[in-house]
Amino acid sequence: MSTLASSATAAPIAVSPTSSDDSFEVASQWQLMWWKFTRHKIAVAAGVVILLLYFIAIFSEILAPTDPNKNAAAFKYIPPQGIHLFEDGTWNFSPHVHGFSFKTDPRSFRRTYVEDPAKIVPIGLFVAGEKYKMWGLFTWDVHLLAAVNKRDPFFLLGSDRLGRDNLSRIIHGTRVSMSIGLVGVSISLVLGLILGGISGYYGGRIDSAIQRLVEFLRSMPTIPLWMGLAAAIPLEWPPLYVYLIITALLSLIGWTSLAREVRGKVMALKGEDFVIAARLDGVKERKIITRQILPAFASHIIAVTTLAIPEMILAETALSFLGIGLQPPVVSWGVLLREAQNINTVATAPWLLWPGLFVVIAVLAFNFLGDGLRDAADPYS
Amino acid sequence: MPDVLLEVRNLSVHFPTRSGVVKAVDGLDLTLYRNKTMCVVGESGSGKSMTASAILQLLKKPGRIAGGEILFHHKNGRVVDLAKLKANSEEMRQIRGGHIAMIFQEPMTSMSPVHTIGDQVSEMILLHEKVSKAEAKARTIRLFGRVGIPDPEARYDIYPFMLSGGMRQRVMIAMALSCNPELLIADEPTTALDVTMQANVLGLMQEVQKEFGISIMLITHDFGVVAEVADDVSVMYLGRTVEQGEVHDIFRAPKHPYTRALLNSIPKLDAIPGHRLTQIEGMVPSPFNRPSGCPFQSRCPDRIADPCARECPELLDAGTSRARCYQYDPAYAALWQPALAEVAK
Amino acid sequence: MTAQMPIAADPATRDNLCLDIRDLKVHFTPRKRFGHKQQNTVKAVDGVSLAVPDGETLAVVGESGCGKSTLGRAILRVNEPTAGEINYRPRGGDWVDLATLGNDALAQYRLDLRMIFQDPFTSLNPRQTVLDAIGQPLFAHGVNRREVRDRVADIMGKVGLRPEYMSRYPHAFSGGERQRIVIARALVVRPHVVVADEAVAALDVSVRAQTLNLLQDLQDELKLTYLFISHDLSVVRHISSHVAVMYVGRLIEYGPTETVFRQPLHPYTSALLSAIPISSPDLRGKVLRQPLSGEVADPANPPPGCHFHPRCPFATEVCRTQTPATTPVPGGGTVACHHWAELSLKGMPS
Amino acid sequence: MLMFVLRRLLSFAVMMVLISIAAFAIIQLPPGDFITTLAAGLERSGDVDTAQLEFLRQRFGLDQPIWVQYWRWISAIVFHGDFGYSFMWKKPVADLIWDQLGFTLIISIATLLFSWVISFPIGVYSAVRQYSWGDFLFTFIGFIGLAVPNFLLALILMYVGFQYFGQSVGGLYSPEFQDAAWSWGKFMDLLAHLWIPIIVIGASKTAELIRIMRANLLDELNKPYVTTARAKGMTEVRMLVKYPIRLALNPFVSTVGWVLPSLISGAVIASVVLNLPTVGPILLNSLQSQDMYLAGAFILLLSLLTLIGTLVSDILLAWLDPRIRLE
Repeated sequence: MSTLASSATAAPIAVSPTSSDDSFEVASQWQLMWWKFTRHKIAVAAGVVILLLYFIAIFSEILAPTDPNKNAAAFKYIPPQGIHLFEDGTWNFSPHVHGFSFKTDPRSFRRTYVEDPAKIVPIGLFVAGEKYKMWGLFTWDVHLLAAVNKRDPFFLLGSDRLGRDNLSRIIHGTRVSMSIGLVGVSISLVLGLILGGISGYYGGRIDSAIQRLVEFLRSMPTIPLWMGLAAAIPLEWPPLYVYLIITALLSLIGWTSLAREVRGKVMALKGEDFVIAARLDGVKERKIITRQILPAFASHIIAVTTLAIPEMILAETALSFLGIGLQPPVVSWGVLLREAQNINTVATAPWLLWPGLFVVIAVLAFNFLGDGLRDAADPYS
Repeated sequence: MPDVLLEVRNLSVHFPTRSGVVKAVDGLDLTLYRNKTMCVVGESGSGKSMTASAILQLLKKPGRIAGGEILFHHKNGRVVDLAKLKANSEEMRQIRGGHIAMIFQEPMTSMSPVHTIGDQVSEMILLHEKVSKAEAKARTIRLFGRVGIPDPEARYDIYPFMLSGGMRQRVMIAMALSCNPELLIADEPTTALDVTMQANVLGLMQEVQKEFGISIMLITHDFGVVAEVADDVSVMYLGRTVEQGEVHDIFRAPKHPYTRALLNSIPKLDAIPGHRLTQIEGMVPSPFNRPSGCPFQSRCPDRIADPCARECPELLDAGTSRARCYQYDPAYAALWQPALAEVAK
Repeated sequence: MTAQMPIAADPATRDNLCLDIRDLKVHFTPRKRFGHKQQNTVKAVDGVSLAVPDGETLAVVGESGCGKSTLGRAILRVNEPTAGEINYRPRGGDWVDLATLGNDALAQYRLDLRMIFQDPFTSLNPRQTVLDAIGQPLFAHGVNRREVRDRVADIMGKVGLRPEYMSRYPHAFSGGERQRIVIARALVVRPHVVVADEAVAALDVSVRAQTLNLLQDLQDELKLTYLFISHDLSVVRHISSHVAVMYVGRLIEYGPTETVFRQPLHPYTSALLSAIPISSPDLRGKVLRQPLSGEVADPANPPPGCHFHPRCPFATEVCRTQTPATTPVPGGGTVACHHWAELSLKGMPS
Repeated sequence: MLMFVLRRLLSFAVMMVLISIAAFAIIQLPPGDFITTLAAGLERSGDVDTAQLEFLRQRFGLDQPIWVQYWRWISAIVFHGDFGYSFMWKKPVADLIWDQLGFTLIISIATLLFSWVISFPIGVYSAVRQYSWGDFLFTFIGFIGLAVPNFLLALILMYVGFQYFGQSVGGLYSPEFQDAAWSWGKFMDLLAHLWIPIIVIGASKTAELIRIMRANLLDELNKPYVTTARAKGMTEVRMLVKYPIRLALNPFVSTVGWVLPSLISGAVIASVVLNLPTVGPILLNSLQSQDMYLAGAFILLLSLLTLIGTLVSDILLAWLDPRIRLE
């Protein structure tokens, strides 16, 4: 009972209000957190990377050089081309890539492509190329960077077994993979907030029931469970349905960790003196939840949510890679990596592993960002 | 002439932080004598606990001793400067536990929750003395009995969480005494205890001091504890000793304005109930925002701008005790004469 | 079980009271968990009857686990009472039993009975400005923002905070200043009764005196009644007019502070008083200590009869089997001890 | 302690029942019953055995309500070890699963031990030498380990092995031992192949465990009992080993409860890429061809393994921590 003032109250940051530095005194919690977050350089950089990825996801039609599903039987397994800015041997600005000619190995009869400097494929910015329906709303044909002639081969990151452009596919895959993380986490968040909140706020029997459910779900080996559930999705369902169902499946299990966090925080907060004070002040229960309890752990939940997104992305990638997640023609990073399942394919076309790099970058960025947010969430430490 | 055991001279402990260096201890002087109890009193932020950790080089990172001497006088007359020793050197480890033992505020967290209390105490004996395990155990059980743990043999094998706070602090005392140290540093040993337990633990400490012939350095914020057990008192404010002297003198005639104000601000049982307490104005300044000159000047009722804003003097002879205040500097004392005369009337 | 007599049943003496608590019980029954043994009910407050004189300070003292905080919280209905009455008389109003009121009926009395918490760091929401914190009860009761500002500025001046700081956040203040904010929040609605739960325990010595003075000044100015819960007996002696001593959920002695401190009637009170550290080294050896052996009983599993009997030097057979009744004593107090009349106990050490 | 174990066993049993229901539900999820699917398949191939179909319908009570079907399924498993029939393999499921499960178990446990053995000292080092170069290096590697999906790691390893060392890294045996009887040579060959799946499956968990161990130990290092131990005059190493590391071990051990499930999950995916004879490929196959009794048996048994892992970790934790043991 007698916690006397020896060390506990010696908060080094509590500056006496006689100090002249007024910005600190009147800074709200969010401002303090923002200041603390910006000190975390890696997290800020990761935040920029994530914004960039979502930018790609939003404008993938424009950013992709061509239609991700455009087959070109003549250009199977084309290796990545390098961009040349000037006309060969001169300083005339004329951005282009080189075309290809075939070469057949006389012994194995395998066809290989050889870059042919004689064939010039002119490229340009904001070129009219393949038509697409922007956000499914209106038809357009402008591409940020594309071959001037849309029939020319232009494969910055190579092509796959059907001659589709790897880069365009990755860019479109970014939309699906990044959004699945976001949508999935949103569903988890709603479930986690509601169930965790109820569990922590009311306690008692409801709490034990929800806790048992959480324990149960957590003790299941997730991949076999997902596999079982995903495999039950009828093959003939439209891709959008499958996308939604897969997202729902991922969040069905993903919410448990969020619910635990929410429950812990709510439990601790509802007994906090300042919450009791609010109740005694006559503040309505609904306002106590929305004004006192929710804001007190919102920052923490944002951090935890950020850390949950990469897990969703990894899970989707894994399922799609196994062929029981998203199905073509939908492209996600996982669907793309499926093309690289066979070691022989990887050996001939290692550029098919490029989507993997995007997965790694996205997951890393979310983890760094989440860590930074978590540190910033408690501005007093 | 009493026998000096430990002398701290001009000790500084610094904590580098993002917002600047916090001088937790800033030019501290302290003298401890054999077989005496020295109480170090101060409020939060006074650096009293930091001083205790610094003596045994147990400062938490990034804290470090930035200057000064900590002279420990061995029985054979050899003097070691503990501030110069490496934190994990053989010699420092001999001192820890062997010559200077320490107990802490929170006896629950100060012990490992997964080791038995017997193990944690007898370990200390085994570390410092060449005895068999059985012997160490027997000694531990004897010590448990001495510090008033009922049924010590059975308690040897239990875990700290099975004991009450008062019992845990007894275990800590037994541990501290186990290698017959010359000095026991007790950092707020009774703060976490109820008043009846506090009385028991303080009583026990006084008993064992006589019995084992040790010195005690007791760190506290509570003048009641000081009145109970101290021989000497050292009052700290913002990392400095502002007054040091014999306990009766300090209570009868505090010399430093801070000591005086602090003693007056405590509700006393022999005072008239409900009387207005003499209060110290203002708050303890934050360590980032300490006043230049005398650290107490921002709250001092006797402040006279001219000398007080200058760099603080050393501990000066103030008659019955020594105080760090310009009032006792012969060069400035005259400035306070009219005010003192007023008080005398 | 021996019924505990309500202590202030006499209507004549009830006139100067504002709270009349009768046989209040707050029991916590741990929920039975499947596969676990049913744990004992913790009788945190077990049949306490207490009279709080209007406009004065009643201190509740005891060691940790004695139920003093729970008692304070039960009066404010933070902890729900299991049984008993909490009779309250508002200024110029009639007696009402707070224990039985529904939430809506209770709401109006929530402005009359307020609370000051122990830890100024946890009792303020770090996300609220000082204005929102102090003004919270006013906002909750629909006072418009302009008036709230005025009243907050007014009360901030009263507790010694500069009203200019009302748009700052708590992190900009030191512990002592935060406690002033907490006090201002309790007083901004001009309450009648304030429950102060260890209100100065977390404060530094030099700040404690300021806060105690402030509480006394405000009491005089605003005619407040304090229920002052504390473990610090010197502070209690300083501030209170009446004192109630609790031990393991029960009230064991009650009376005017001076009487209880000088002439305690319960052996526990006497032991508690003898444990107070002396105020001057000159008193060393002049004070007779009565060290208590053993530990405070576990409220989930208290000993039968008088809960204090295992530690009491005067315990007899009757103490081990029968709960002592609360008996009125000369001087307006009560005591719950079988042998109080035969004992001659020592008071405070000075 | 005994009460604790009994209580854990009880909740284990309850969990198992729930999981069996979940597994059964998954079997039931695909539209139509599997006999219809089977009949359709058989019709296409032309050898419809109506009598056999009818027998199966009877055997699994497909004309009965759902709970009866569940009861028949689970009681056959519990009382007779009969997991049903695989239509793809045309064999009883029980004849198909044990080898794969055995390998899954071996690989998962080997990976768990590997992860522990690697992450424990690294975690300790990172915490004790916080903010040192080594700490930064391990933290960085840890982040990479977290971010690379294990199948991608498998692909990269295979690619590197294929491209630069000219050898296949899949499988568990060299071709000459593939069908050989068990011998010392085969065992050594197994060990030689085992490390790749172990790295692939264990990389991300090792990274995670390093972070957990580091955080745990940093927590413990800040506790007052560490200061007490130093004040006793213990050497730093001895103090670290006896107190904070010992205490940080508790939460570390309890991680087995969720590390094991995710290792088993990871093994399923990695095995598909690395072509290992574990549950992975055959489970995937059975799911894709809706060979539901086989799939159900695997899901049930994998969950059982997981639960046993959790149970063991809880009991281990209770044994390590007197506060739980003596409750």
